[in-house]
Amino acid sequence: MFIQLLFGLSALLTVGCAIAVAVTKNIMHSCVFLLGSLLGIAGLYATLGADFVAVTQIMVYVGGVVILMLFAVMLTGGKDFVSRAQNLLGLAPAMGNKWTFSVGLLVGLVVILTNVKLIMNIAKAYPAKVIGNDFPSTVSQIGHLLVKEHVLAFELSSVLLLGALVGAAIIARPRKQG
Amino acid sequence: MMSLVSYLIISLILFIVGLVVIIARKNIVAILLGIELILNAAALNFVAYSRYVTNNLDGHVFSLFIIVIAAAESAIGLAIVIRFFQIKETIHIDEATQLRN
Amino acid sequence: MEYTVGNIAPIILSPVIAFVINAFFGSKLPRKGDWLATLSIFISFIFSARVFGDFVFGNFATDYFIHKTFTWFDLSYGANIWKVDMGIYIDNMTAIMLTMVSGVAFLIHLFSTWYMDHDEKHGRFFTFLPLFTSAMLGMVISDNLFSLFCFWEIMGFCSYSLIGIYVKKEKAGDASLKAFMTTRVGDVFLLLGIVALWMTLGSVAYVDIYAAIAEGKFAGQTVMGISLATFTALCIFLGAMGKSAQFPLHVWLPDAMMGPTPGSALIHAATMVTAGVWISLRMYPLMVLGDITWFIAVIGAITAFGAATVAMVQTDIKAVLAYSTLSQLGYMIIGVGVGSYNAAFMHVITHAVFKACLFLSAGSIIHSVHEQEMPKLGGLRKYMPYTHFAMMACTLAIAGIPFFSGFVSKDRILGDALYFGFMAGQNPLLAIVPILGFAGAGLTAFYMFRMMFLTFYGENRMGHHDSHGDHHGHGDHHGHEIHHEHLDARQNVPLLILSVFTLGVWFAGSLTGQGIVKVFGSKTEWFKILVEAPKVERFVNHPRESFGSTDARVKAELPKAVYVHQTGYAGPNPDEHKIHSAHVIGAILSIIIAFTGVFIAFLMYIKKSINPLASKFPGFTTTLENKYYFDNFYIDVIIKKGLLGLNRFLSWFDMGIFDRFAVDGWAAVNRVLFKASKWFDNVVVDAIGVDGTGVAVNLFNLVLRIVQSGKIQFYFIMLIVVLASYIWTVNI
Amino acid sequence: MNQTIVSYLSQYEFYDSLLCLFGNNEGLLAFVIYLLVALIIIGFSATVGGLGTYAERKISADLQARMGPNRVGPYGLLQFLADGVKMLTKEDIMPFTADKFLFYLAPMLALVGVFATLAVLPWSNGFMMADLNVGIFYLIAISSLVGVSVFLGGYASNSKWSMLGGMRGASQIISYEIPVTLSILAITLLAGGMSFGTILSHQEGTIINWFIFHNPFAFLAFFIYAIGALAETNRAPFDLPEAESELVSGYHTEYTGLRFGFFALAEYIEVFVVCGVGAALFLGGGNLPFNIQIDIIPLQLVQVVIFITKALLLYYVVIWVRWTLPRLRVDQLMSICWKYLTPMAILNLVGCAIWLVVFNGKSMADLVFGSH
Repeated sequence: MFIQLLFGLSALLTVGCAIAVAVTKNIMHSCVFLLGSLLGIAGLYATLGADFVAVTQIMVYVGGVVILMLFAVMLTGGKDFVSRAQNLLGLAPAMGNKWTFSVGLLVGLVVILTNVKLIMNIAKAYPAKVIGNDFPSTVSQIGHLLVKEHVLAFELSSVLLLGALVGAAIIARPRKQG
Repeated sequence: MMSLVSYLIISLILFIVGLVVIIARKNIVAILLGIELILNAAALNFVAYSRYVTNNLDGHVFSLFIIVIAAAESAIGLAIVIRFFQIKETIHIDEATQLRN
Repeated sequence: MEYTVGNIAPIILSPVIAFVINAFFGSKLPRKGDWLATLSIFISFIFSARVFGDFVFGNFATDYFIHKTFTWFDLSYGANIWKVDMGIYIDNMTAIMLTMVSGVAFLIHLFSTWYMDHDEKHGRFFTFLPLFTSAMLGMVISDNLFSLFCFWEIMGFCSYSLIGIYVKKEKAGDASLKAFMTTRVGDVFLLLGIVALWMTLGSVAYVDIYAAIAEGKFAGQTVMGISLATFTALCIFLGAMGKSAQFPLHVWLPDAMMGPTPGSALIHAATMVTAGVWISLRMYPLMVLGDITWFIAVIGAITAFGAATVAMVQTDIKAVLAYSTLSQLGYMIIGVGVGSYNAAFMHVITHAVFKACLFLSAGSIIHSVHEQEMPKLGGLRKYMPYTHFAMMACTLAIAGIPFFSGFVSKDRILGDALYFGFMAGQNPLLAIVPILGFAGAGLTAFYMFRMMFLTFYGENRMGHHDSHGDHHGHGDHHGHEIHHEHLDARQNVPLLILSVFTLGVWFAGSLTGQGIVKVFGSKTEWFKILVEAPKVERFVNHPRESFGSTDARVKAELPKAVYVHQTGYAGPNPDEHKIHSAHVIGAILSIIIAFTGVFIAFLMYIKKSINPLASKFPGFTTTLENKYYFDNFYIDVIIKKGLLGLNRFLSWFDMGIFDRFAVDGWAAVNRVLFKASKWFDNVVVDAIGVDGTGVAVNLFNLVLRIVQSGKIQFYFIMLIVVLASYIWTVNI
Repeated sequence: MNQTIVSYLSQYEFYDSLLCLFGNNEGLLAFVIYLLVALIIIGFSATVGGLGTYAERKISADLQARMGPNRVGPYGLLQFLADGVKMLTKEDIMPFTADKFLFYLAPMLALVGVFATLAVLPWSNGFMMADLNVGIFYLIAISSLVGVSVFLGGYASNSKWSMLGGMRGASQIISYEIPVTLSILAITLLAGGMSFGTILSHQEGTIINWFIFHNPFAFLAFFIYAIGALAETNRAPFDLPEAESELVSGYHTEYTGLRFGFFALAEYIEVFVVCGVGAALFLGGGNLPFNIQIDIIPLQLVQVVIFITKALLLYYVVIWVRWTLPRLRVDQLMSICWKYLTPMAILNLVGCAIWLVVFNGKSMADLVFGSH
């Protein structure tokens, strides 16, 4: 029962906050709703028995990415900009207008149509099966996977993180003017 | 209530919302938010498949790598945004049409 | 008996820890951390000595070994086994070598704390010295070629850093670069050999290679047209040539003397250069299988003799020692080549001891009188009695005077070479190996005693070179009044300890100590019992042990080492009787030759009844002084002539052939084509093509302007739409 | 399977009678138990947080040779209640230009982040709300909500002081998370698991089995953790986000009444939580300093008392440090974290790993007194 409840609440939080990210006018609020959505996804991970992934999700996104986003919004002013460049749909404000949203929804509709087909096929291929509520600890298994089968990807991701660290520091550092 | 398809539908909704955000918003930071949503939709799919289909933990490992890549991407992306803001004094995506200057 | 990580790792790790601490915090420690480096080496010595005691006094069977592995990383996926194992391989040879390396290194560290005192590079020197030692120890204890190669490269890097430690001296920088580049040539081949082995055998552990040899896995395998065994053996030996400075890759070693003298003692005399000999010994079964032992012997003989001739005319005391190192390495390589397995290894050990001592003595002289040109020295015997004593003992050893260690090992190598060259039924041209070997032995005695006589005997020629004495900082002595030895324990104790070990009894003695040790033909020499060429059959299907598993074999159940009457000769066509007679002849010959060399040196430099060589054969001497023009050859011929000549040829080809025929001919053809195209242009292209294209581009542009807007979101939309339509159509 | 308070209680007989009382509806009973325990813990924590303010004032008064609060109740003990009533009755002011949504959200987020950590705090071997497999990791992760709330509070107030305080707070919390996590990782390595149950069970027995005495690296890790935890909870000498002399009151300058109370309560409870975690990770948690095997309920209560005692002792040290050391500058704060604590924590982690390999997982005490 708890898991069903957790699933329902998490799904609601995820979807609701995600939609709020899309529709809210304030970019700062968008960031905070993104935080809610990501927490909801962590909850969904928990219902899938992925305890380690769930906590990593909270750790990385809440502790890192969202705060980074908030900083970026603040450093770039967070106010609305109007483009000086011509667009097909004319001048669009930074947070979009009804035209941009209509285009977005149209494309979204295309993707939905595509995916509905895929999901229906998947539902046929993997009919709903009952899976018990036993959640064995995944931590040690993930540890073994990371240093055995996926060791190359593991090492590469460490190189990637180092590269991102150095790259971000170099790109964002203040340069001499003139 | 809980089955593979329900997770797929949630993930699809997340994906669509991310897509709409990416297409409809003109603020680069907002677009990065949309990218995070899409990445998370993919990661959720991996974990769901790993529980309901493959019965091993490779999907978890993949979603961990997705989290790593998302972190790296947002770090680099936001660095670029800040740099872009320093140069153009705006973060409107339609201003970013040239590869130089 | 228990070999765990806990009691093996300190051998390698304690110097590494000292390196790390000194590298980061050395400048903040008292005395720049030299005590830490010395202490760390002492710790490894203690642990090595424990292995030594286990193996040597444990009297295990000669072929007893400990091989423990752990998986470093495992990338196996499904049926593809791709696993990298690391581990330790300890047999008698390893035990002896570990103790020698750590012991000599400890004494050298101790000496260096005196020598490098107040030197500006004190800290950096004591950072790299322990790292270097640990790499050498790691190389010795490695169980496979891959980790051996890793340690090998660390050593290369350390020697690069130590040669060029005085970064402000241009010559030091050049010398370090030269050493690095020259050894790199060999290392590339070594890596090639290792990779070839890995590709074909799937493993590079010694035991696997031995087992593969025994099982005949090499048969029929070829690499680039030559058999795999020959190819890999040759590649590995080329690597060994680079590290052990064999002809023609020897040019770096004499220049490597730019570093501080104790560094040279450790790196370029006692330990690192023996790495090449070590790998040749370890891979000896492969060398035999690949049938390149004759090549090894010839290379060794050329090096041994050539370097000895050059050493005769050098005036710098360190240069003489450098060339003598080259020459002695040549003897070791001869030993490997002719199959004198345990004598070659014994020469590694004896040479390490006396050469370290020689270099330390030279360092002692240089540091005390600030002069290293022999013509400007002389009569130092009175002032530096301890140094004189140590250096004389080592000179006697290296010259091959009986009762000293050098005689024991070199004589055995030469005896085996004699058998190999004349009696083993080899190609008669290979007789050059013993001939050059014996000639080199005589020259060795000559030039070493020349060095002794010029340095320690005769009148003091320091004269008025007081400019050297002053930057020592003491105002109370002048150049022509050489100060006596300061009698610092850190200076003299290492010298005396090392000189004690130049006595032959330590190496030729018996372990059980029955009566007075017999030096000549002793039946129970411990080296002969403990070291022999690996018997490859023993390694087939040998079980693997991992760290943590207890040793299945109990000490008491192990077979004891039993002395079987063996000659120590592992080369082709052994005939015990003939080998024995060859040894007797070799011993007599080498004694005669050695004493002749000493006598000639005595006549030349003490009695002065014979003129030195220089006056008689000026051309020959100049050749020697220029080291056979090897450096000039590499620079002038290969780089200048070769590359420039190639340039000139290419330029001629470009101007003469390519320009005349291709370019001009093409122009002529073009002229014809031009006329045709002019007509075509006017009629077809201009009317239809150009104007038509303009119209088409205009039309196309209308579309492209919309599509190529630079708006990333528009691209994204198109991407999504295309992907979606793809998915919709392919019917997944 | 995760151990929880329900699964702990279910091994006793009275659980079955309780189950009968709820008509054999296990889910309902579990819900009730969780609710009760959560209420108890939150009530207790809130009391500790409130008493924290009292203790802070009393101890600071003691250190400065003053009397401190002494009017309300015996020894002024009820001062915190009076303060609470005052906060409740004050006017809730919102700045005119504030971002209303975020202004409301921030204090809640702080309180949620702190209360969520209480779910895994190990009060004793058995009395844990939930002994997650990823317990300590979860605690670190969820407590970073506080960082977000500090930043949002600073941003939403639309005031320069709040903004500076919020930025300082966020960057400080993110930065100090690294050494803290690394030093906790060293302990995780020693225990071989991230759940508090595993960590505590490794520290059973005498005092020498506590992880702080396991090896020199763990000993050092405790101090890295302590310093980092001080900075993460914005306590002096790292209280830059609310530095009174520069920023008035930092990120909660504009907050009044209950919302300010939320921030203050969150801070004091978080201090208690990090002290509790420090006690559990390094000082044996609820384990007595001598060898008793405990598995009955009264002794579990003894363990709870011991755990709280240890945590409060650390709490006292935190307050003591606050009134002893002067505040750092921003650049000093960052250089301490990145140049000293982080490299030390990394070396510690590597050192712990090497220790485990070389000594086969034995602690110093095992090496000295022989393993058992």
